[in-house]
Amino acid sequence: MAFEPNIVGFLCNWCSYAGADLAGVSRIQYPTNLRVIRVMCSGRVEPAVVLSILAEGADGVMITGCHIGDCHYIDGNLHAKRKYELTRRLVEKTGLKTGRLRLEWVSAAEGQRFADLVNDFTEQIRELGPSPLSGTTPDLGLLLKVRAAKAAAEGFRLRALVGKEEKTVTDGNVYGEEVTQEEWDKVMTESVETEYSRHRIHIALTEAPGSVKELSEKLGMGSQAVLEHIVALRQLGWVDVQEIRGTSPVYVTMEVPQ
Amino acid sequence: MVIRLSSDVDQRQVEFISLMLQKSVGGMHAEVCDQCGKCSSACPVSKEIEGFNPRQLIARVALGKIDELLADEAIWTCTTCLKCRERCPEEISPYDVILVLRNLAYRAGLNYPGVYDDFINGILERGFISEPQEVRARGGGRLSREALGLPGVNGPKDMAVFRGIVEKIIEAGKGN
Amino acid sequence: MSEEPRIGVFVCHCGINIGGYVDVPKIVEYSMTLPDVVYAEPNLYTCSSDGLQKIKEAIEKHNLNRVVVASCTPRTHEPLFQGACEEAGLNKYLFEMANIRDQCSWVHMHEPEKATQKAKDLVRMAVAKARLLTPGDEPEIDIHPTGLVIGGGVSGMTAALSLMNQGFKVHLVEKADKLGGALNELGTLFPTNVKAGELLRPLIKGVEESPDIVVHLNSALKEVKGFLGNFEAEIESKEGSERFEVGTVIVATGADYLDPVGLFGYGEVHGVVTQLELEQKMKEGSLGDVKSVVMVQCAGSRIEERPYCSRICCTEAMKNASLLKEEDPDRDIYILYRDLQTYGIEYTEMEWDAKRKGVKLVKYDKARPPVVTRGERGPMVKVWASLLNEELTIEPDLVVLSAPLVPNPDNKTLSQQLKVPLNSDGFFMEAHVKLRPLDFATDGIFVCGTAHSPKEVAESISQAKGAASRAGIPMAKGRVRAAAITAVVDEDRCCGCGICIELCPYNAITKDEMGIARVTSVVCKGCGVCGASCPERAITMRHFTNEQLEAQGLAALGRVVD
Amino acid sequence: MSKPVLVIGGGVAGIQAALDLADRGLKVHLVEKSPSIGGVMAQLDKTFPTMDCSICILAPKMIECSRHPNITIHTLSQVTGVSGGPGDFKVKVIKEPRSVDESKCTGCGICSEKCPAKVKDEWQEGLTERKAIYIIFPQAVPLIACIDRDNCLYFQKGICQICSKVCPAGAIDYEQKAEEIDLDVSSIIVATGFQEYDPSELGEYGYGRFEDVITAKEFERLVCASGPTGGHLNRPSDGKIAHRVAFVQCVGSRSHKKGYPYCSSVCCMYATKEAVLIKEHEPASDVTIFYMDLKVFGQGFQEFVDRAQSHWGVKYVRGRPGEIRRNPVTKDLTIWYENTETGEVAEKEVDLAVLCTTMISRPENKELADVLGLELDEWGFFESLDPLMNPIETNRPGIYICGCCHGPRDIPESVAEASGTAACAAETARRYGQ
Repeated sequence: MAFEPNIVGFLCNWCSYAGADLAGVSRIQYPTNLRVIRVMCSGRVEPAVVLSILAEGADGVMITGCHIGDCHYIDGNLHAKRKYELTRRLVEKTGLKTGRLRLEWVSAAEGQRFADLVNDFTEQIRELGPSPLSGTTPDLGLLLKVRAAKAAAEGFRLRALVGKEEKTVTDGNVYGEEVTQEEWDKVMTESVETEYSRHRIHIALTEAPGSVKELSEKLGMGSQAVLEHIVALRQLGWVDVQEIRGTSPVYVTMEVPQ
Repeated sequence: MVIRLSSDVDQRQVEFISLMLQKSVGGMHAEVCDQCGKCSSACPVSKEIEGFNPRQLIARVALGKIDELLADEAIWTCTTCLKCRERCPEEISPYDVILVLRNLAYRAGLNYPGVYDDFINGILERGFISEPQEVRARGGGRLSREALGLPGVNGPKDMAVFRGIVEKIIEAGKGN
Repeated sequence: MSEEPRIGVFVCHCGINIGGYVDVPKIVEYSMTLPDVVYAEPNLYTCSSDGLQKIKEAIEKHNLNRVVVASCTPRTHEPLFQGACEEAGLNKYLFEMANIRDQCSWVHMHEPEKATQKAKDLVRMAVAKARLLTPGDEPEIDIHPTGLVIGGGVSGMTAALSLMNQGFKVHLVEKADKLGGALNELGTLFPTNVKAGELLRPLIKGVEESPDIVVHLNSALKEVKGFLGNFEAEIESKEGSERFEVGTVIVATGADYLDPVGLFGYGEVHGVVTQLELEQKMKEGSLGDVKSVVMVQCAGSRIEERPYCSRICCTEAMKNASLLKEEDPDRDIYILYRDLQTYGIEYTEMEWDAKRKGVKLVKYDKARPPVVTRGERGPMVKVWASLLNEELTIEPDLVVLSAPLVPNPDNKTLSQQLKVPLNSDGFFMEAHVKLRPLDFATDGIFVCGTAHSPKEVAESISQAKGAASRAGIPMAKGRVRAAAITAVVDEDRCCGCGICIELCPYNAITKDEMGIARVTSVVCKGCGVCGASCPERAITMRHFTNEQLEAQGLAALGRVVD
Repeated sequence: MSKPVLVIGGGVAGIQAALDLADRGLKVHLVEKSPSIGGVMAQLDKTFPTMDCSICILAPKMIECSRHPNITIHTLSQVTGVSGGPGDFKVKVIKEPRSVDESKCTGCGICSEKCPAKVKDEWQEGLTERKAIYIIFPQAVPLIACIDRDNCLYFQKGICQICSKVCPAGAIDYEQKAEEIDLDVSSIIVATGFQEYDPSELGEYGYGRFEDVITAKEFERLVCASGPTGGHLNRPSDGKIAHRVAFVQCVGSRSHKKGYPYCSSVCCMYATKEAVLIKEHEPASDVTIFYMDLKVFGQGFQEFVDRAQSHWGVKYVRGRPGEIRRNPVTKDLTIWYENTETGEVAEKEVDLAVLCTTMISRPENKELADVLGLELDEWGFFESLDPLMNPIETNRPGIYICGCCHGPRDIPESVAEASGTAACAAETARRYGQ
């Protein structure tokens, strides 16, 4: 049987959902692969939710909002863009193809455009093939990576950074200094790397306690980097030393109270 | 091709004529023309001959460019089919304006196409512009007036009297 | 939620719109297999009064506490079905829709099997969400029966008088030292050529004499807090600041004329003035011996920098040209235009009137605009008359530029204070271009007159009355119900970082004395941007929770989580 | 408790006025001549310049009217008598028989399906047929069938009665009589709208002789997904898809000789919208708008035209075509025009020509004006008390006007004015209340 992608779409209520309705009213035909979730604003779609759906095996996730300038909530779509960018960065980290993600603007009048997008995106996903996380035998290694990405997206640091991004890049930082998008992107790149790696380690340790060397091999991460993250994770109280095996300490995750 | 002004035209006469024209054309509301182009797009001449455009002609009248128009050969190009008057969404008639312009150009002693002399000569010689001709029937044949049961065409009874009258008309037209 | 969900699913045939392409009985059968679904039925038209009756009966008979309708789009039909739920005593937020028409039967007409499969998925998603729904409550807000009108021009005064006549108190704030606004500068007004002062006088008198209208001259808005029904405004003047409570706000701050420096010789060539300056000269009788005038339309509008048309200038030019001709029929008057914007019955008539009086119209092309330079005895205008295909040179006594209306420079501050948007031109942007021309997206704030876009006096007056009607509605009711789809903060998790406050487009979040974020739910519009950004995930979006979205997403992938 | 307000006309202006008043707690009687509220806006496909689907944004308001506890909708009704003054008008309304019991009909449509009598569908601008018992359009409010007695076999010949036999609700009532309703209201809002100019008298454009010369309103139905062709641009003569389309502006407007001298205010923009719709259907289409002055005076209009030109490639030619001719074999049309900006006189062959006809007043305004004691202007539109200072008031205190019944205007202006009249009515209700 031909591959029929499972695609989940988050559509903002005011423009994109209306655009999809228009495609309907206009009887514009498009592939049946999209399943729509209505949200009030595209800016409401959290990277963590998208990653969670990807982890469950969605072949593609599409987010659509009002065109820039048309947002019913003034600038929710700008935030959607920032959030989408974080999701994309995290997906890139995991090795899952970023082509499985898409952010687009569709107005209430663009029924045809909506249909074209569904067509195009479905085609794109068809070419990428089924998600390695779909079906009855998902790629477990990749799954752990996506879970780490999801955990990173749920964490304080990345969320706070994305929350501040729009204002900082347009109005400058709290000292009134200008911060360019490039400077900001650098900070984001570093932070995504750090957070993702830490959650990778944290998840690995939840699976089984291990030493720096074991972790380094298991995760394909430099041992120096692993050690630095372990130090940070210990400070956060997320991991601790379980025992000393030979000369190397073996780390274990700590349960953190909610 | 612009008809040249005759050498001895008095500029003041042209100005006087311009005023006359503005007054006479004023009744036709040239100034309220919307310049929509419906006249020119319906005009069979505009389509074929570049430089003839009833809309622009009205625009020039509205801007008071009469002397320029009097000297323009374009005013002699109109076939007087009246479509412009018919189509105009207002009460403007480029056709009537053109007739006035032609008359004034003649009064001003400006040149006019030679064909008008042929017309006049025809009238002076025969009493009409040209001999009656046979008409083409839908089936392809030609029909004469007789065949159609129409009476024959006769010239003026007394050619000399007729000529005298016509010459008087021509003189009056010159405005002297 | 202590009660176990008992879900009823209603699948609509929509005549043949759904039933013709999707196997409705199969969907009904399938629905019954989904967790917590205790009842399912097909309807020919679920939205008919018969269909609604069936929902109500089923709620009662099967003791349903959740309802899912699989039919068309919630954008048009959700309120209808929610109404039926409410009539049967079920909270309307315990209702969910699956759009199997617009997103399924209509767009997959040639693939009935796949369409049926997708419809099943959509119903499964809706049920997954329905299981997690919680009742919502719509708080009632008391509305303070006082209006705030910002701007004391013709629009602001008209709005204030109407509010007063509707029985409300009004605060009218004007930044200048007198009422009247832009009309104070104008001479006569089209289409009736009434003197601006004659129009203003009764308005000013009415406003000043009304005991219910408090006029604040030389004043500016300093701050507005609160929300529909309960705004607290602070205004500032030389005498100090003053605070008062109002229920609604009308923005009527008007617009300015562009100062066309550098355009068409203005400020460089003697004898080049604006239409406004011409009006003043005519008003003062100081025009002098002007025998010829060239008016240039679109002097600063309909260009890349300022793309919009200023709407009033063509008719204004026609009016002034006619008046100049009436004064002295021998005057030569040219109007150089791009497209005449005289429209409707009265304004087209003004164009005819000017033309009949002998005003000459010359169309120019945007690409070859007129050039105004210093001539031998005054300004010299060279214009490519595109309809004649030739260049005209005119040496008038006076060149009059029809400069456009531009946004009031205060708009930016005001838009930030009120948290209402401006469009790309800098004018205030209404909630919906077609059907909500006087409302802002923010409840309780309205706009009228040239603050919104260039418009003539007559239209500003009708708009001002319209804005007064819109503002009067909640005040007449006294109490209104707010939406239930709002953000809610988990106080234990909030760390007080303030990101949500920065992101909220409606000023709906504030910090309390403990530094914890508080959502003023009646102001919240439920976009959810705050919740999606909260670093501590302390904000839940009611009716669109992460759990609900994830459950829908999982259901879309065929996973049903018990 | 204040007396109710009467709103005459159930188009977008009447609907807005009614909702504004009802929302503030006043009772409203909304009187509509046709079987459904909605007016012309319900017939439009999209609205400029945002391209919002017209019925999609209007239908929720129509539904709101029908569900509003303060609004009573009287369809098929006309005002025939008014006496009294502000605060206390006595109004007579005649309600024509629908021949269907409103309380029983569910709008299922089975009657129309089975009815054998076919009639030109006015709502679809005559581009298709309806039955003698019919629901005027799918989103009609109220969604109730109606018998067109002039075309019903039972009423004309005493035979048939099929509808009565098939109606599952037993709602058919052939015996229904016209009903006279007396209303006691504090003020009256007139929002009776406009109608489209019939361009048949402009022989040079061939409307009425050439099937593919259509009016803009007919085009709205042709391009609408809920129209007779399902939104496909099948031209009426032979069903061929129209790829080359010309729009002719100022048909019946800006003319003292034939038609009306005023500019109809909205045609340039609706033509632009319709042109863009064609391009949205098929970007390779060749679409030309022949105009005189591009009226771009509203918010976002210039930008919309710019976009139509630069993004969609809609062509604008300044010039009012002189004639439209037809090739009898191919049915293709030839537009004779002058590009007045170049002086070039040329011909253009198209598949479809759309005449952008002017808005004109409704002929029944005359009678209504007599009933209401209002003045009409030269063109049959209701006259304002003062076009500058009192644009929505009339010569009779307590009676207000909004929307296109007092001249051409676009939707937002009609809606804003409707709210304005609601304010006037609310003021009147208060002044004379209690």
